Amino acid sequence: MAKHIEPGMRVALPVDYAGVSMAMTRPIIEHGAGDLDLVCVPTGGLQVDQLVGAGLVRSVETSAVSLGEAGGAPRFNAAVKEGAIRLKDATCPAIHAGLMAAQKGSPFMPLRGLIGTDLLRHRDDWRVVDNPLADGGDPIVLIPAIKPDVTIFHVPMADRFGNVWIGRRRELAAMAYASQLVLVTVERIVEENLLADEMTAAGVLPALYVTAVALAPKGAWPYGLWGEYPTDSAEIARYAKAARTADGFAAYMGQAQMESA
Amino acid sequence: MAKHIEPGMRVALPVDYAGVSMAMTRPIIEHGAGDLDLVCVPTGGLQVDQLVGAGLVRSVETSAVSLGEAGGAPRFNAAVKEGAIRLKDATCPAIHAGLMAAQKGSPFMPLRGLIGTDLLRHRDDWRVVDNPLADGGDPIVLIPAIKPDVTIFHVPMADRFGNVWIGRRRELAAMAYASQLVLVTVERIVEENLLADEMTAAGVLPALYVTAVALAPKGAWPYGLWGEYPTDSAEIARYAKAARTADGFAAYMGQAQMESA
Amino acid sequence: MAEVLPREVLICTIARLLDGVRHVAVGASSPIPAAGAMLLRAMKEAEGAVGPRISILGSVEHNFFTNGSAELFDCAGQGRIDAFFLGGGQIDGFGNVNLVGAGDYPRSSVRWPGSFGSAYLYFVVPRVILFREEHTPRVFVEKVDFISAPGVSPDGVFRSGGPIALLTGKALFRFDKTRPGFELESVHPGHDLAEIKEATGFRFAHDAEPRQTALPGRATLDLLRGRVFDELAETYPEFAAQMRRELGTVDA
Amino acid sequence: MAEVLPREVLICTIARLLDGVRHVAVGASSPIPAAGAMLLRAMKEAEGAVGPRISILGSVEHNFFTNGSAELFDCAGQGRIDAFFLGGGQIDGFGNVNLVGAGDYPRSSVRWPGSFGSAYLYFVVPRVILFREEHTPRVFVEKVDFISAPGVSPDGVFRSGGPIALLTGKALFRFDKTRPGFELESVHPGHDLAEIKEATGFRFAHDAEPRQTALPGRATLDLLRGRVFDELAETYPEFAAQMRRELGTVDA
Repeated sequence: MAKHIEPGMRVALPVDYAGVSMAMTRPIIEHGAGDLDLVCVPTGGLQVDQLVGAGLVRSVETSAVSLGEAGGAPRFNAAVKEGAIRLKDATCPAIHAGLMAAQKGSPFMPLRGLIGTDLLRHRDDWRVVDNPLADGGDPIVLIPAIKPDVTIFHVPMADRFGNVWIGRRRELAAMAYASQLVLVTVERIVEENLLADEMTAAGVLPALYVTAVALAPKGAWPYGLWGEYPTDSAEIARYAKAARTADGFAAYMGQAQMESA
Repeated sequence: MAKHIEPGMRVALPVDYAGVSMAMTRPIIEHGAGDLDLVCVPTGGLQVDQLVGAGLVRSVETSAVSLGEAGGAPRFNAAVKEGAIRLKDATCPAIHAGLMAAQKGSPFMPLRGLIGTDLLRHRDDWRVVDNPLADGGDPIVLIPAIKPDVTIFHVPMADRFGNVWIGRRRELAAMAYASQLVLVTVERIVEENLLADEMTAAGVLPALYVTAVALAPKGAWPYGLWGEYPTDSAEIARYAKAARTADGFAAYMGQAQMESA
Repeated sequence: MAEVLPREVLICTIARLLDGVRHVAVGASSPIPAAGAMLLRAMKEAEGAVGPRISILGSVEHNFFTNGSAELFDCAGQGRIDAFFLGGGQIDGFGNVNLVGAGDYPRSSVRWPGSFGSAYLYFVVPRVILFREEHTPRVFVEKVDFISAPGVSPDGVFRSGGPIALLTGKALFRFDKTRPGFELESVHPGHDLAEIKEATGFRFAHDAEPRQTALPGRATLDLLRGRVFDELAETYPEFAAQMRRELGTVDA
Repeated sequence: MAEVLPREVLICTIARLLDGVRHVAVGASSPIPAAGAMLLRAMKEAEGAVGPRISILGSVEHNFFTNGSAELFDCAGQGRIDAFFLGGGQIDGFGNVNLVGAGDYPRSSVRWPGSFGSAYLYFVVPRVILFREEHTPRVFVEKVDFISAPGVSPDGVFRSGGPIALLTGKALFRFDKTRPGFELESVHPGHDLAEIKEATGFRFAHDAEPRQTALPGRATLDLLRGRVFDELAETYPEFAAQMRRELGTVDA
C-alpha cells in the first residue's frame, strides 16, 4: 500500500493507543517518498520517530511526540535540535478542530483557549478574530481546515467489502473523513458485512472512505491494539536506547529489516 | 421523568427514524410545563405535532416538520397559520452545526451554503462574516451554539450503570453532549456493563451524559426503532386524519390516554 | 420499439443525467431517482465498468452511514457526493426552490415540511437534479414565495454545486447558470411545447420544434425490468409492485 | 500519629484540593493524582456521599469515553470536567507552564514532548492543579522559555479555568490570580522555608513561619492503604506495588 504515498504528501497518523499501523512503517521507508508533512492526531510516537529518523519528514504538526514511558523520541528530538524538520507545535483540540473543519467542508473551526500562548505566536496559519457573535471584544482563535492527503492506521478488523471496524476510536473516522486517501492495516478480514448488524455497524468506518485494506497480524507491534494485545514496552525501550544515535537507529532498523525478511 | 421539564426550557428531539421517545409524549403533556422551545434534530414529526397540539410549545427550530407518508403535520401547520408558535426555520446541517458548537464549547460554527436564502434572512441569530482566513470577501455564515436544556430520546438498551446504547445514531450523542439534561427511555435494561466490551462500547453514550433512564417497551411506537420494530404507518395515518381539527386531536389524545390507563 | 411507461422514461432519463457520477444520494421516499441510479449502476456493470455508489437516506436497511444524520452533509461538504435530487413546493425560472410554504412567511397559507438540507446541499453537490412529476403553474412559478435554496449565487460566494437539470412528468430542462434560466431540452412522449408552456409559470428558452426525450432501447429496458426492479423491490416494495402491475398491462 | 510516607502526604493533599469536584480527569501516567482522586471518592463514599467521577485518560481498561481522543476536550469545553492536573518542564511564578522545551524555540536545546491539551484545558477546567514532584530551580523558573499555557489571561479573554494550586515534593502553594502569583500554603514534613526558597526560581508570598502540610488521620490512612491501593493496583500496578513495599518498611 505504500505506493500510494508520494513525495510532499500530508500524512495523518494516530495517537499511540488508537491503532498505529507500525506494519506500514518499514514499507513506507523502503518506498522512500520523502518531504512528508506529518500530522499527529493528536500526538506522535514511535512511527513518527522512525519516519523522521529515516529522513522522510519535512514537517511535523503535533501536540506532542514521545515514546511514553520509554522517554523522549530520540530521532525527533535530534532533528528538532538540528533544525532538520519544521515544527508546527499545536495543542490536541486544535488538531481535532482542523480535522473537523475538513470533515464539515468548512474553511475553519473556532477554538477557545490558546490566546497568550507561544503556540499561537508561532502559528501564522492560525488567526485571532473578535467573536462576531459577541457585542465586541472576545478574541477567539480560528483553526484552518487540516486536509491530509493520506491517513494510515491499524485496527482489529475489516470485512470483504472494505468496511473497517474502528470501535470507539472515532478519531480514526475523523482522520478518514478529512483525508483524500485512507490506508488501513487489520488483524483479520471477516466474511460477513459489518454494516449488516446494528451492533457491529456502530463501530464501522464505511468503505466509502477507505482506499485500501491490507492484512497485517500484530500490525501495531510493538504498540498494543485495544481489545487485542498489550504494548511491548521492552521493545520500545530497546528502540529508545538504540536510537539515541543515528548509527544506533540505522542498526536497529537494519536488524529489524533482516528479522522481517 | 417528565418532572425534569420546566416551563420555558429548550428541548431537543430527534428525527423520526433515530429513536423518538413517544412514550414520553403523554407524560410531558400531563406534566404540563409549557412555553417550550423545541429543537428538532434535524427534523420533527409526530411528537412535535402532539406537543404543539397540546399547547406546550412557544417556538420550533427545525429543518422540517411532517408526518412522512401520512402528509403534513396537522397541529403544527395549524399553529403556523394562526401564528401561535414562533418559527425558526433552519436547514439540517445548521442544526447539526449549532449542536456541534455546544459540544465543542465554542460560541459558533461556520457553515457553507445558506447565503441568498430566505432562511438566513429570517434568522437574526445567524451572522454572515467575510471568511477571516481568505484574502478578502468569501462571505460565510456563523451558526451560534445550540444548548438545549434537555434532550429526550428512545433507544434499544441501557445498562444498570446508566450507559445508553445508541448504535450508529450518533446525533443522539451530539444532542446529549450539548444538553444540560438527558432523558432516555429504553426497550430493555441489561445487567452487563456496556462499556466493558469494545464491541458494545463502540455504540455507547456514557452515563456521564445521561440524567435518567426509564424502561418503556415499544417506547417509540407508533414510530419504529432501528433494529427492533418497524413503523406503524396505519396508526400514524389514523393520527394524521384525526388531528386535522383541534377537536379531532383532543379526541385522539383522550382516547389514547384511556387506552394507556 | 417496445412500449415504454412514462415513469420508465423518467427513470432512464435520470440514469442518463447521472452518467459519470461516483456517488449519488437519494431520499428514502424517492423511488424514481433511486431507480435511475440503480439503472445506471446496472448499465455500467453490464459493460464491465464500475457503477456509482448509491446512498439511500433515511433507510434503516440501506444505511451506509454510521455517524448519524449529520454524515450526509459532512460527506457532501467533503466533495464525496456528486449528485442529489431536489423537489419543491415551488420552483422558479432562476432555479430557486421553495420547500417552506406558499404565501407570506412565516404565517404561510400552505405550509410544506421545510427546507431539510437543501440550503446546504444545493451549494455543494455538483449535480443537483430538480425532479418534480407534477408539471403545473402552481409548482413552476415565476418567483418562489420563499427561497429555501437559490439556483445561483453572486460571484464571490463559495459554491461548488447547483442545479443542472429539471425533470418533470412532461419534459426535461437544462439549467444554464450564466443566464440564469432553464432551457427546454426535450419533451416526453405524449406532450408538446404548447402544453408545456401553459403548464409552466416561468419563461424558458426552447427550440421552435423541441426534440422528444430519448427512449430506452431493448437492452436498457431488460435491465430495468429485471435486475433494477428486483433491487428496487427491496427498498421500495410498493413502488416496484405498482410498476410491475402497470407493465403487466403493457405486456398483455 | 501513624508514620506517613511523603507520597502519602501528596496523595492526601490532592484529595483535599479536589474536595467538591464532580468529575476529575487524570493522565494514564499520573498515579499520584489518580490516587488522590480515588482517596477522595473513598472518603466521600465512606460518609455516604457521592464521590467524584474519575476519568483516566489513555487507559484502555478505564476508558469511559466513546468518541475518540477529542472527547476529553469536548467534555471540558462543555463544563463537565471540574479538575485536571498539569505538570511541566518549567513552571514560572505567573503560573505559566512550558511543556515544549528549554532554550530558543524552535531549536530547543532540550525538547520535551509538547503541549498536549494544556493550551486549551488550562483555560476551561475550573480547578487545575499544577503537580510536579521535582522541586528545583530548573523546574520552577522566573520566566518560562516557552508558554504552552499561560497562568492568567487579560480581561476580555474567555477563561473559565486556570491554576488553583501548585503541589511539589516539598510544599503546597496557592495561586492568586489577582496578583498574579503563588503563595506558600504549607511545607511538607522534613522541609523548611529556607530550603524551599533556594529550590524555587520565582518569588512567592509566604508567612514568616509557614504551616506544615496537614497529615492524614488514621481513618484516612486506612482507606488509602486499603481500598485505594487496591483500586490503584488495577491501573497502576507498579506504583501500587512500590508504595506497598515502602509501607512494608514503614510498618516494620
